[in-house]
Amino acid sequence: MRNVERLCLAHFWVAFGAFLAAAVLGTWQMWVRSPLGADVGTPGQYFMSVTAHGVAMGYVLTTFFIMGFGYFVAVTALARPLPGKAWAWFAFWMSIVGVIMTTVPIATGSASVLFTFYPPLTGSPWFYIGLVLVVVGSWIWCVLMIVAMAAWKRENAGRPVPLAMFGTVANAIMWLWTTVGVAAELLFQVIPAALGLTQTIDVGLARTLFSWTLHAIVYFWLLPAYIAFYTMAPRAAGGRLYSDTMGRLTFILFLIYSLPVGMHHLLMDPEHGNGTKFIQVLLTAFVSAPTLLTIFTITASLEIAGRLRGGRGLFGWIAALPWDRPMVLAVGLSFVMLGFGGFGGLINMGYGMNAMIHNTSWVTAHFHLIFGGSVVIMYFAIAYEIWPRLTGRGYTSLAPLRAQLWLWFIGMMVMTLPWHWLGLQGQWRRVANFNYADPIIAGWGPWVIVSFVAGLVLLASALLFVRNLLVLHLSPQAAIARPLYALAVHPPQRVPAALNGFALWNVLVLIVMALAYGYPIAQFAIAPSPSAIVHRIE
Amino acid sequence: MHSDQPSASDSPFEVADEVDEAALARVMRVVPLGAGVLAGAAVALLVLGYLAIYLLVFIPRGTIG
Amino acid sequence: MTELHPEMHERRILGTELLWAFGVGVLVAATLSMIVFTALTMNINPPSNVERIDPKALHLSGEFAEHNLGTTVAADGSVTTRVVATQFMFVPRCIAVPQGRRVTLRFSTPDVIHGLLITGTNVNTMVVPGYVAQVHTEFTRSGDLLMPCHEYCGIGHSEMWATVQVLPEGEFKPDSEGKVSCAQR
Amino acid sequence: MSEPRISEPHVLDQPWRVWATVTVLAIVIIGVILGVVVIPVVQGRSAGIDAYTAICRALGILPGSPAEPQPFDRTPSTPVSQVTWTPEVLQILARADPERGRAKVAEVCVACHGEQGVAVVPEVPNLAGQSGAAIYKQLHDYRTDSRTHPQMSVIAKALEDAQIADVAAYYAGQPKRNPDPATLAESPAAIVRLVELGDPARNIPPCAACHRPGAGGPIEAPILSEQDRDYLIAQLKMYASGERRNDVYGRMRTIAARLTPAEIAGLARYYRAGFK
Repeated sequence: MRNVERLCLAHFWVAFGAFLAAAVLGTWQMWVRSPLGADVGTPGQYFMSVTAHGVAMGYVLTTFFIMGFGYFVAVTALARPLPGKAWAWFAFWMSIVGVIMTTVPIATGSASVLFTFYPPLTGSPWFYIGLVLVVVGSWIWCVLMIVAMAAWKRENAGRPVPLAMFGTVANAIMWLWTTVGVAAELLFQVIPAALGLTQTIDVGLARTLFSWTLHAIVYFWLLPAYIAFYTMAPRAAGGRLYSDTMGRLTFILFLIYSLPVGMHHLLMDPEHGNGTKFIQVLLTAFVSAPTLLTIFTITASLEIAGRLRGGRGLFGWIAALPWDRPMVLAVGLSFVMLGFGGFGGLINMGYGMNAMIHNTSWVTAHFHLIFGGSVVIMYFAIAYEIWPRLTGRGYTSLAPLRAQLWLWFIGMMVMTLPWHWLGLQGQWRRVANFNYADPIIAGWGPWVIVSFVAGLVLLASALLFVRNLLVLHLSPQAAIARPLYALAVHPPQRVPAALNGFALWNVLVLIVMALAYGYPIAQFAIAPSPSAIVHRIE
Repeated sequence: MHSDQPSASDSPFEVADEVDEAALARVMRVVPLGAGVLAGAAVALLVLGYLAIYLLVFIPRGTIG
Repeated sequence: MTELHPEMHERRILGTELLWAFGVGVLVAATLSMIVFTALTMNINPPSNVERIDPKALHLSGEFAEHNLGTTVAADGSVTTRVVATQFMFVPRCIAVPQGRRVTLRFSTPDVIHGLLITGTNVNTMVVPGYVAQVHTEFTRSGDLLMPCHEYCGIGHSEMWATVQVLPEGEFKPDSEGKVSCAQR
Repeated sequence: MSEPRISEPHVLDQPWRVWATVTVLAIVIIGVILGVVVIPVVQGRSAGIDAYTAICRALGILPGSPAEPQPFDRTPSTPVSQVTWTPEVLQILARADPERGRAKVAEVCVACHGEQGVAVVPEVPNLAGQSGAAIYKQLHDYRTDSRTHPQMSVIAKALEDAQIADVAAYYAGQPKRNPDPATLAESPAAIVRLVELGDPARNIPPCAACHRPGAGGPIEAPILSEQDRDYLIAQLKMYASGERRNDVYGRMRTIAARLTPAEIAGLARYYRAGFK
């Protein structure tokens, strides 16, 4: 453990620094679009902020946190030093250069294309090249994770890989698979257009390639939360993991089913027929399988802990759980938000029903609840859990940690519930200033103010989070209280090769991707969409 | 928080936990029932909500094709 | 009670997981069957019309020429509304549609990606340069509705919206050329 | 705990490999059968569309929904402008030579537009530093009578595409004069708001959304800074009345019709000064 603390802390502080900046921007946006800030800021500033908020939360916070957490897991779960540490630092600095190259054009307003690009709108080439550097940096991390697991398996032939590492490598492999889409779009379509080498762009193909990445990237963000559910929550609650096999199966199901479903982001697009859209809806239904298995397995694990602490009756174990421990509190709050966010997703994937809420605040509420809520609150819990191990210091009191988690939960719920209601009424997305004089929009004003107030609560929570981590750096030295990773009810002795490696699953992913994306992409080779003129934003 | 000696590593193989096997066996006789009922009720509620919104909000707004 | 044989114990755990998976599978199947049922009986699909058109020459096309936009009632009584989504307005700015009758809405764009929804209805589609987006629906409630552009299309995105007047059967009267335009209110 | 007997992994692996592949393929095949065959064919039958057409429409090979007859339209094309920004046109603009343009300008344009692009008389627009694409479009519209002017129509008809591009490149290269700082301060807040925020209530986008270079708006949108005030007022009034109609899809006609005369005058004074 001794040689990666600085590496992990460097990644986490970049992640949480970007998170704090983006939280401030998010709150500013809520103010500007509410009746209170009707004349504040110009549309240019607003869309610059939306781009920065999306890039920081979606690309910087996530990628750096996942890389830092991966290095931590590779060292602690495998109990061996990290192979290729020099490469890890090289990947870190390359990603930092990438972030800077992305941030400068955003700040000068020459990349206000939002984090989803929207060709034929084209930003500064530095913006896209910066993102490519961050992705390449994360690819190096993926290779290091795979190499670490392979080395461990050589040294421990036949023994099951620790579940935490198995999940981390599943995440790395999924990330390698999914970045193929955005890399192809950037390298072959968007960057040549941004550099002026091409004057036109095939928008249908660009959107389809981006959709290849657009869904599995949210599972790339989500998997660390699931690793914490399976390998940290049971131990923190004082119980055992109900089933280790289900953990492995969940990560495998995520690998297979999160990749071929990206086109459900294009249900309302004119470049695909509804036959391929129905296949995507059916596959998306199976993406809910790993999540549904997880909520049962983890609730069962918590039930074990609750009953061991004296919980009686059908639900007595809930009250008996140690809710004073941040990890346990975070898992509870995360599951509540996962319920509401999952419900939003169920409606989104409703084939024809997607037309009811596509590109409305319902969708914004969905991904703020699932990513911003249940995943990011687990990022907090993971940070609180491993910070003592990284710094060798202990918390003097857990109260501020719990307060921060509660504030985040309350802020997220109060912000997003009105959005569901406004989304059903047709409130559309990415609006710099609403025309509150319009009778239909006037009714939304009070709810937007409610969401803005919740935004302030979230900002307070974000500030408190960074404060809690900083204070820990200055607290007194303390021995680590208890081991981190959970034991299963039946620790696995031997596990089929299929549940200990990814060879089989990579083949299956190749087959499923060919079946799901083969025809939709081939269609652009057979009959390309008429190209559109590039609209440069400088 | 109950503390034991700082472990060289946190790998699950090396460090047992303070869960007593007999107590675990007793608990395991009833365990997934509470979780099953709670999670099952939650998922059933979600699906009922989905069907309700499908029939009461989506369909009345007019067919779409 | 002594420790049961671990093998039987682990199989029981996986048994409960399988039971859970089956139960949840039934619920997920219920959601999918509602989708398939309404697709088969009420022709409900996401709007899908893969019809290519060159955005660079859209204003030269006949169908999407300036004077041909808006709502037209054809000889066979079918109602078709053509709208162009361009930076930063819908042309025409106000469209009139009948209540309770089948309507085909056709959208296209000469420049960047737009998108639209009509508040309170299921009309929703992306408008991608290179394609004609087509939505078939019927409007169940009359009144003035809002049709904003819901996809980022540039600095003027927030000001891009149109009005939809859903006219009851009596008020929806095409002129001599079959055109119906918004009542001035 | 006795050393666990490690059985060969591949023995346990066979069922996994079979079962996993079977379930994954089964799910995709069910999706294909339902989505591409059953639903389209059943929907097609209710709309009198044969099975083959319905399946092709579900796969996006034929246009239209499997459940609806496809409307057709034979309206003749009557465009308000013949300019289409195809790669070939952009290539002509890219390869335009300002030097050849200088010769043609000296021969034809200097009398009214001035050698540096500063108009000699107020009714004539300044062209110094104007966007090449904007000049190209207007000259092309004069040539195709999409826009008419006693002198310009005649002059434009004598120019080839390449010459139009050269002239455009020449004037685009001319340096813009610095705006008079005093005039900057005069613009009232309402006018600056129209330029920066637009007016959502009247559906008016910010002027800067198209007329600030690099805002990502339409390519042919001209740069308005340092235009003569009366010229701008005249053009906005012509758009409002519909007398000038070479703006594709009536974008400027729609906006100009909704501006009050005071706003038209205020905007003209703002752009006379050159925007920040």
